[in-house]
Amino acid sequence: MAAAAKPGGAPAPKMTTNRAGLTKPDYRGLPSTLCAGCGHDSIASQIIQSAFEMSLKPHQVIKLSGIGCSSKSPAYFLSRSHGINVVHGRMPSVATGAMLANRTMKAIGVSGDGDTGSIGIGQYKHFVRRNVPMVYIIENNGVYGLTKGQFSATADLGQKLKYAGTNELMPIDLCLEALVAECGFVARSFAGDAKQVRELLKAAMAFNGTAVLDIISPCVTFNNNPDSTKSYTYGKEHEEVLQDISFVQAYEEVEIEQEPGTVQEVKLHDGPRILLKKLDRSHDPTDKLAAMRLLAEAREKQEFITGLIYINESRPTLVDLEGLPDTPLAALQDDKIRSTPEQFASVMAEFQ
Amino acid sequence: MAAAAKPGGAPAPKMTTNRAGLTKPDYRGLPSTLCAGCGHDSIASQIIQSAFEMSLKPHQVIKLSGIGCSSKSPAYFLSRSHGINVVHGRMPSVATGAMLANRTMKAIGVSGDGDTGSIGIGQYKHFVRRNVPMVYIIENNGVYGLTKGQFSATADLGQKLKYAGTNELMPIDLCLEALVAECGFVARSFAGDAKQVRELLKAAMAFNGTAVLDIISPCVTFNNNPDSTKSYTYGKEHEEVLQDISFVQAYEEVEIEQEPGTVQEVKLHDGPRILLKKLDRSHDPTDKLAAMRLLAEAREKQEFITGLIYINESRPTLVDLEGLPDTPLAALQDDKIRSTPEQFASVMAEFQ
Amino acid sequence: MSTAAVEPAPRAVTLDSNRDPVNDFSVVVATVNGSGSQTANNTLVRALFKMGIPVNAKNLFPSNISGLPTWYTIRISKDGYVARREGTELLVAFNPATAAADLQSLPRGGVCVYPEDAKFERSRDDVTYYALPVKSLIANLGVDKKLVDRVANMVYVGALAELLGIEREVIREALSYNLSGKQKAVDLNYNVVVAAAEFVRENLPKQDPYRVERMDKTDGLIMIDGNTAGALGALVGGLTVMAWYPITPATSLADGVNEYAPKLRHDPQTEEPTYAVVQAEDEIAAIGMVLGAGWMGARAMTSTSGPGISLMTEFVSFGYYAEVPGVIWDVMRMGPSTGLPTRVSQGDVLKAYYLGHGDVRNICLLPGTVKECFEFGQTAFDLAERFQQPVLVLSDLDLGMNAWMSEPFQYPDKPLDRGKVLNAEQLKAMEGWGRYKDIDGDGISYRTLPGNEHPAAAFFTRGSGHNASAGYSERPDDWVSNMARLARKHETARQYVPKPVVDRREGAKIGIIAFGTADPAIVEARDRLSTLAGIETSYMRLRALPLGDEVTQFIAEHDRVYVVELNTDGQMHQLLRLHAPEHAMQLRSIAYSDGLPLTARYVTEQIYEMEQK
Amino acid sequence: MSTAAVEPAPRAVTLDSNRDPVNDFSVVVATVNGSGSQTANNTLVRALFKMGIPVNAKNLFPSNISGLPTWYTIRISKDGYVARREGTELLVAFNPATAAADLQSLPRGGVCVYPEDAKFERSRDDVTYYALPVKSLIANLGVDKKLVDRVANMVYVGALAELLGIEREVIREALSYNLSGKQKAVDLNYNVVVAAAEFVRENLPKQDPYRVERMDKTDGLIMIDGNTAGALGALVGGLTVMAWYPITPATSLADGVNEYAPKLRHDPQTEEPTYAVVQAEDEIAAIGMVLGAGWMGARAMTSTSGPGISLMTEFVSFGYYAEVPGVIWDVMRMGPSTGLPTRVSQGDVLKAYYLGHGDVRNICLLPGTVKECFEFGQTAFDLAERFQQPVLVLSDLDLGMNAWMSEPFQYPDKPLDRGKVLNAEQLKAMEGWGRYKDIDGDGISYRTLPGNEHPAAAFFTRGSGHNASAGYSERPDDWVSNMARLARKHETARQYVPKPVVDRREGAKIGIIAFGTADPAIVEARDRLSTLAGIETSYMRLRALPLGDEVTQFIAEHDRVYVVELNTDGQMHQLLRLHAPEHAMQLRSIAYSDGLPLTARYVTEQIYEMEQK
Ligand SMILES: Cc1ncc(C[n+]2csc(CCOP(=O)(O)OP(=O)(O)O)c2C)c(N)n1
Ligand SMILES: Cc1ncc(C[n+]2csc(CCOP(=O)(O)OP(=O)(O)O)c2C)c(N)n1
Ligand code: SF4
Ligand code: SF4
Ligand SMILES: [Mg+2]
Ligand SMILES: [Mg+2]
Repeated sequence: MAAAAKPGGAPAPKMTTNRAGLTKPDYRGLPSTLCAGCGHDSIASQIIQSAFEMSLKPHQVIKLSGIGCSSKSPAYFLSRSHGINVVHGRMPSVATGAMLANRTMKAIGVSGDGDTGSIGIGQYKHFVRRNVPMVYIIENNGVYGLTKGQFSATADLGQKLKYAGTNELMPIDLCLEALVAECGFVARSFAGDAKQVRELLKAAMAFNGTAVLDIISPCVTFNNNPDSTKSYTYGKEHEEVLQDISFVQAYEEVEIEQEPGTVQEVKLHDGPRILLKKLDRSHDPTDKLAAMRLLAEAREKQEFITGLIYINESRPTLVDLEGLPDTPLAALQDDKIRSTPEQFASVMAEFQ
Repeated sequence: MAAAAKPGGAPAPKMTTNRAGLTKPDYRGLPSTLCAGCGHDSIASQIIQSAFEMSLKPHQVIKLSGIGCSSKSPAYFLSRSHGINVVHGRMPSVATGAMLANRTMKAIGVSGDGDTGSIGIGQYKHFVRRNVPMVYIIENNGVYGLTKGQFSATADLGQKLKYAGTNELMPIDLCLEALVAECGFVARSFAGDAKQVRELLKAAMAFNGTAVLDIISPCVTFNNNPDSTKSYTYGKEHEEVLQDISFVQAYEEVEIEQEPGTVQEVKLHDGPRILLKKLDRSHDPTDKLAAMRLLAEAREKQEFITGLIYINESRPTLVDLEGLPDTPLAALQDDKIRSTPEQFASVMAEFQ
Repeated sequence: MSTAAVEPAPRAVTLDSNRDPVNDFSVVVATVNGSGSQTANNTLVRALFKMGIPVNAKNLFPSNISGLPTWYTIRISKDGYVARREGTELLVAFNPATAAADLQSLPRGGVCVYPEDAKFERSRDDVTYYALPVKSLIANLGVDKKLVDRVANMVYVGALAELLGIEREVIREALSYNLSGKQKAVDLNYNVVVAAAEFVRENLPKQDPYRVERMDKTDGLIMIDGNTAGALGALVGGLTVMAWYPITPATSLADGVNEYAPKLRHDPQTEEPTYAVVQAEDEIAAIGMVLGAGWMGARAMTSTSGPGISLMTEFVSFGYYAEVPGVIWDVMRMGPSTGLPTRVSQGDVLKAYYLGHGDVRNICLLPGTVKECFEFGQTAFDLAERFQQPVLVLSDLDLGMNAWMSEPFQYPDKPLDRGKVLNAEQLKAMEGWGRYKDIDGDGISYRTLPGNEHPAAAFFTRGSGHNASAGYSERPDDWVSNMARLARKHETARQYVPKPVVDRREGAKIGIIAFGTADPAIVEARDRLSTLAGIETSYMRLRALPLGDEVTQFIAEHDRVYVVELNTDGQMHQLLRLHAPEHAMQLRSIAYSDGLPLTARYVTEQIYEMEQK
Repeated sequence: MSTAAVEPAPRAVTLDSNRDPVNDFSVVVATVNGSGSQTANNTLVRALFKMGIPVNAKNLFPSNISGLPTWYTIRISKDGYVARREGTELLVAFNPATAAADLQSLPRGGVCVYPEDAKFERSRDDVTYYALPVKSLIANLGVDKKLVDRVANMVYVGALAELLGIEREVIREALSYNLSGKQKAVDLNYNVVVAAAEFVRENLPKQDPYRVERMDKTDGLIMIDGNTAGALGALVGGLTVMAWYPITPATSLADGVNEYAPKLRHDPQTEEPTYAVVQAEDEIAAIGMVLGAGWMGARAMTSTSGPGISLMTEFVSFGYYAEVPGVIWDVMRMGPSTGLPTRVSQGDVLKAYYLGHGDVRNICLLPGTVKECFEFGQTAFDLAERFQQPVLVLSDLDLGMNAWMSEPFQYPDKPLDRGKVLNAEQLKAMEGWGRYKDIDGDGISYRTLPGNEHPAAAFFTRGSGHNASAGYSERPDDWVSNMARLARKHETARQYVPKPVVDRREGAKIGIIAFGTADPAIVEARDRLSTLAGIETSYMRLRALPLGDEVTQFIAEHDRVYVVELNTDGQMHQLLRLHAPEHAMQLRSIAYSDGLPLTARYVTEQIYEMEQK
């Protein structure tokens, strides 16, 4: 697992209020009703931490999800943000509509591997293709938790479960799917690797576009046998971290005191930076073909690679493509959204 | 465009009956009601030709499609085969059920880029993942023909159409999608390249598993401007043929009279072979990573590459995975599908 | 079109009104689709319209792109009737494939105009023929090869102009209108018209009685199709997010939005759009986007048809229970499943009202005219936001895709009704707010929108398992009280939705109830029943679901009430029986659906016959 | 469970029967889910069952995986009543979070068994308490740390055994049954049972009157849940392709198929499976697979719940019009959209009958007992193949997921009805075959299957636009005649589907109509109405849609007919009013849905009160 990085990333333990004037409890949610130890809860707590560190204004955040244990998570963080729990596998379309209606919101979408990989793969692909700005978190446990342990589409080939038997189909790799759909932020992480999850979350929150985080999130009830690639034990033992990641706020001054060439810096659109300290494996996350090869090879070899796989902020988002005004559509006053009598009269004349 | 190849492929003009004792007209369909010159009709005529050359028994063939001009095609070939025209984007699931019910059928599925790439991408991905044996033909024209010219998900970035305006989203590459979903037969072709379409069709018909043929099939009514990558003119001018392909029947004896190393031979499970004569570009269609790179690079560079992109017949099909008996499930006699009174009694006892 | 193919078996009694050969007959133009006859047909219709003569045209086209038979029928009616008529007096036989059959469908004394080289048997000797030398006329004009096909249809325009007496200058203006004033194209086409007209004048003496005369019955009117009208209504009514997936016959509604939004909805100051339109990947995504935008506080809408509303079923239940506004236009087409996408029907009424699993009853609007399409463009949003639920607008192919005469639409005098939305200050002022509380007793709760900066404004939206404060709940009592509130809300909606339009005739013992494009046939049938059979009827045209008390009362007032609709199972008849069970037996169903718009003859004969029993 | 949380407001009149403390009371076990109380509860129920005492248990569990309150109620009824009872006399308070509220729900004189260290106020002084030293008992037995939690629940099993007089040997056998005979586990658990029982015997003298006594009322019966029964029925009924997507409460039907197919459906000769089961990627894919297999000639089925049937809507219309067989089990759950997946409802009845856009009416089966779940497992296929259309089986969570006593199921004596399928020879023999011709006048056509080697066997299947020979057609007359045939087919189905079960009581002026799991409450309510209020009722339990003439007749025979169902809008009441409009006003709706199974008390009181008006 990645060692804790110095710059930027570490939570400031004595800080009581952030730049939004809020304390960490302001980012909490309701008590979780998930199983004790569920990976989804670890992720939720990192969302809380990241949102706090990013000084997000809760009323400027929306939380969206589909159906599943994972999709329940949004109730367990950011109670002061509006949330919506939609139908199974269709969160992406709801998020698309929401972001069109109010481009100023920061959207956090939470889904499961069943929700996104099985029923939802179509909406997922098209959402990514449209580059709707949202942090798209997949809490990936390889099973359907809420319906009690069937294989999802990300279950490994040959995996065995007491209830579901042996999985005989190749897993869908949701990072590769995102990449192929031109996603500009593709990362994989592990719920057991809190620091990496947190730094990636912050980077994703700062990213302008769809940011996909496929986080392996063990289901302690149905899929946590050590031989399962989605278990804590397996994850801890096999996680191959690509880079040591730190997110640096725009307002932070960080000296990179590293040997040249060992840290790759990725600048985001309005100031923040992602620092990637190279580890054993060398991977350039700005190289799409390299990212594709990395994922394809990892899949063949059943390697559990985590980190920032691909980043490219240049593609226009759906908001850009629609040429939306700065004022959210949902906030336009009535007179702005009904055309003027003159405009109307001139159109009416066309039909005379 | 590829030059006609000698071995195997050329239709024998004087042959009146094939090994099934049928003549070519036995493979015809109803007169087409598509627009004169529609690419889909060229493909249909190659299906007729291929089925004839492959000596398929029409009653052992099923034709399936979704909705669209492309999906009407099955009515225009093989009238002596059962066909089904289902709802939009959902042909793959119907084909899955059909093949489970009768594993002995040869399935030919026809779909459009809208039918498969837009509404149907989810079923497409999961169908390929399950490796259901079928020739899956996408008649790809970059538009919705039947609803009169909207962009589909395969329309090129920046493409302009009188009616639909400018397309601002990246195209979905249906070959890459198939490859990522572990498809064992991935090919791209061009309706204007009759010979290549035909040879690929025959190879696909001989292949055991899902064989995806993404055939660029110009829509002469809505998307045939020479600057459209889906037009005849563009296709003819830009087609980059990977290999000169010939399909060789199991019963044919062909001497490869080529310089060594210039022809790659791919053997299929029960005898037939695909001969790939190398052209300028060298590509090994048995190398998955190479195939992925080829497609990714072609996409970046907007190259129109055709030919056999990937082939690998080793993955078990859904029929294999289900361990189905040789007799089709649909043909099992009533006594075989209702369990014996003894079996039943012993189960009933469990509940006493 | 060929009678054999499309008409129901002839009735014993025929209650057709006598036709006047002046300003009271129909023309059918038979062509193949994709042959570009649209401009020709539109020009004819517009010219008649501009001569002040009431006119209505219907396009009967196949579900393919080119090469199959298409019939375009133009009804000219001095009395202003606009329903489809069975039987047309004039045939433009420009499709050799159907000419022989089309000829059979002419009445005695009918007229057949055809290209002289068309190969079909002129089998009728009770019909007047006019043969047009289409090819030579065009050749003589030296038209560019590429354009020949496109202008060939102008030959019948010229011929009809001459035969019927349509003024040439009006035709020129109509051409100019339809070709957006492109002078070169106008000239080219007009030259063909004139050449054809001259040819007829010189070579084909008039032998039939049919002709038109100027009137003033269309003064000040507009002509527009219902889908465009709906688009305009939505744009003026505050639409900001449109998500749609192409499907005939709903596509042109989205097209209308795309076409007119730049004119109507670019902020005059900033020139920025005040809307977004997305072509979704399918209907599930489209309704998802609509609900996402509606949840966020935008006026969002989608347009679709039967297969689309089917796919939206799950999301509609969600929207109904989570109480998220959104508007769905269902431009109804023929037949379930793949169906016949180019034929009209009213087959989704029952389905739309109950769309969703579990106990769901949706508000549905039932526009009957293009003007209502326009008005309901806004009304649908007002209702969706007031009642915080998906609202369906049930239009149909005939209303949506054909052009109709109408009074011009008025810029709305009503403000938008944005419903019960609390901003931060209002929330502060309100005590004990809870998202699903029924504070006003009308079943409608107050909602807050994302972005509301009040720290207590946020809530969690989810399907059906919640208490009055939007907390997750599986408690039976929470469920029961929420359902009771939703039922109250539905009762409130009964009062709120557009009321039926009623025309009572004195002494009428029988009533008719209908909706949507059944209307023109009923208007005409009532006149016929009255004049030809002495049967007086009252008429209630429904404009929305749920139904209100006035409907029950209308039924109660009459001995028998005929419910006329374009489907097979009598779907509205069923809803009416459920609404007024005490009068169930007074209700009689006339449900007929064959893909074509309803005719007055059918309605007249049905009612006449059923009255004999 | 806590009354406050779940009961409707108490009625003015209470028509509850008097309870006997022997063999006529209820126990509720309150735990948290995921705590492994299932084995304990099943053991109690089985032991009672094996003592010959009629018993029924219902699990009320939350929609999550672990840590939330769960109530397991066991009704012991010497009279054999199996409906849910409001109020339970004995409480096993093993969930500290709800113990205080649960305690409140006990009647005067009730009993509370709890772990001695549970922190909740013993606020009631009219209740008998028994405190169990759960931890020390288990500690004394030296149970492996890992297993402690799992066996802790056996403590209340032992305590209840002792307090109520459940025979220890029977408990041991029940344990062995539930633990599939794994001796070590059986011993471990049994030791805890015995230790707890001994502790009670020695330290907690019996102070309440409740106890059980051996009977012979369950001799020869089985206990099984409806989903497993349905799975067995399907497997014996010829299922060959199952495609499903997980959803509570339908998942266990697929589980049942997966579990029993290897035992029932491996060919004894070849040992090969004669079936295929696929977990689809969603419900649209599942129904697509079913229709694909059905089109090919296989008996195919899917299981789902409300959200799933919503998603299947488009495909169901397709199947209905293309006439492709397939079976859909809709195990109904509470609420539309996301809903409350672990609560029961009958909320999809109206929706299922009309599922699909356009004019669609589906055949629906309505099993009311586990035995019918088994039988309809085959009947559904017979009907689907005979009528060549999707058939829905509407079960529900209570029937599907809870275990019920039943006569053992019989190996079917009827052959499979494969419907009108022509093989090559039969096709040859038949003259003028056309896929959609109505040769027999019953609306049902003959079909051929793919693979049929006759050169004329092939046809093209498509949605609704076809003529009698399956050729593509947009002709109005083809449409009308096809619709007329489908209507005839539906009339034929009326006669074919399972008839209602009727119990007429002499002199009864009022009738009750219900279906599915409303049944047990009605059976009991009728007895109470008769004994306690002198109201005699006749009863018709519906078993299928469409409804037949016998239903009309039953309504006609009675002054008032109460339609009892578990939904809010009275969906079956609506269908009945439409079926018998001339008797619409005789029908009264008792529609109640709060997520819990119906009680006799509710039905009794409702009818009693409504009879006073
Ligand atoms: C349309 C529909 N189908 C099925 C379900 C049942 N269902 C609820 S959650 C779930 C799977 C969730 O799996 P996943 O997304 O992996 O989430 P997890 O519980 O594993 O976190 C399913 C199938 C549903 N709610 N809606
Ligand atoms: C559920 C549903 N939505 C929409 C439609 C309308 N529709 C018919 S064909 C089509 C698109 C077809 O495009 P494509 O698959 O590319 O086929 P093409 O006509 O271009 O060959 C659409 C959207 C439909 N039939 N069903
Ligand atoms: S079942 Fe699995 S995924 Fe669901 S809450 Fe429990 S541990 Fe988490
Ligand atoms: S519209 Fe396009 S795709 Fe459709 S038939 Fe015509 S040319 Fe072919
Ligand atoms: Mg999961
Ligand atoms: Mg296309």
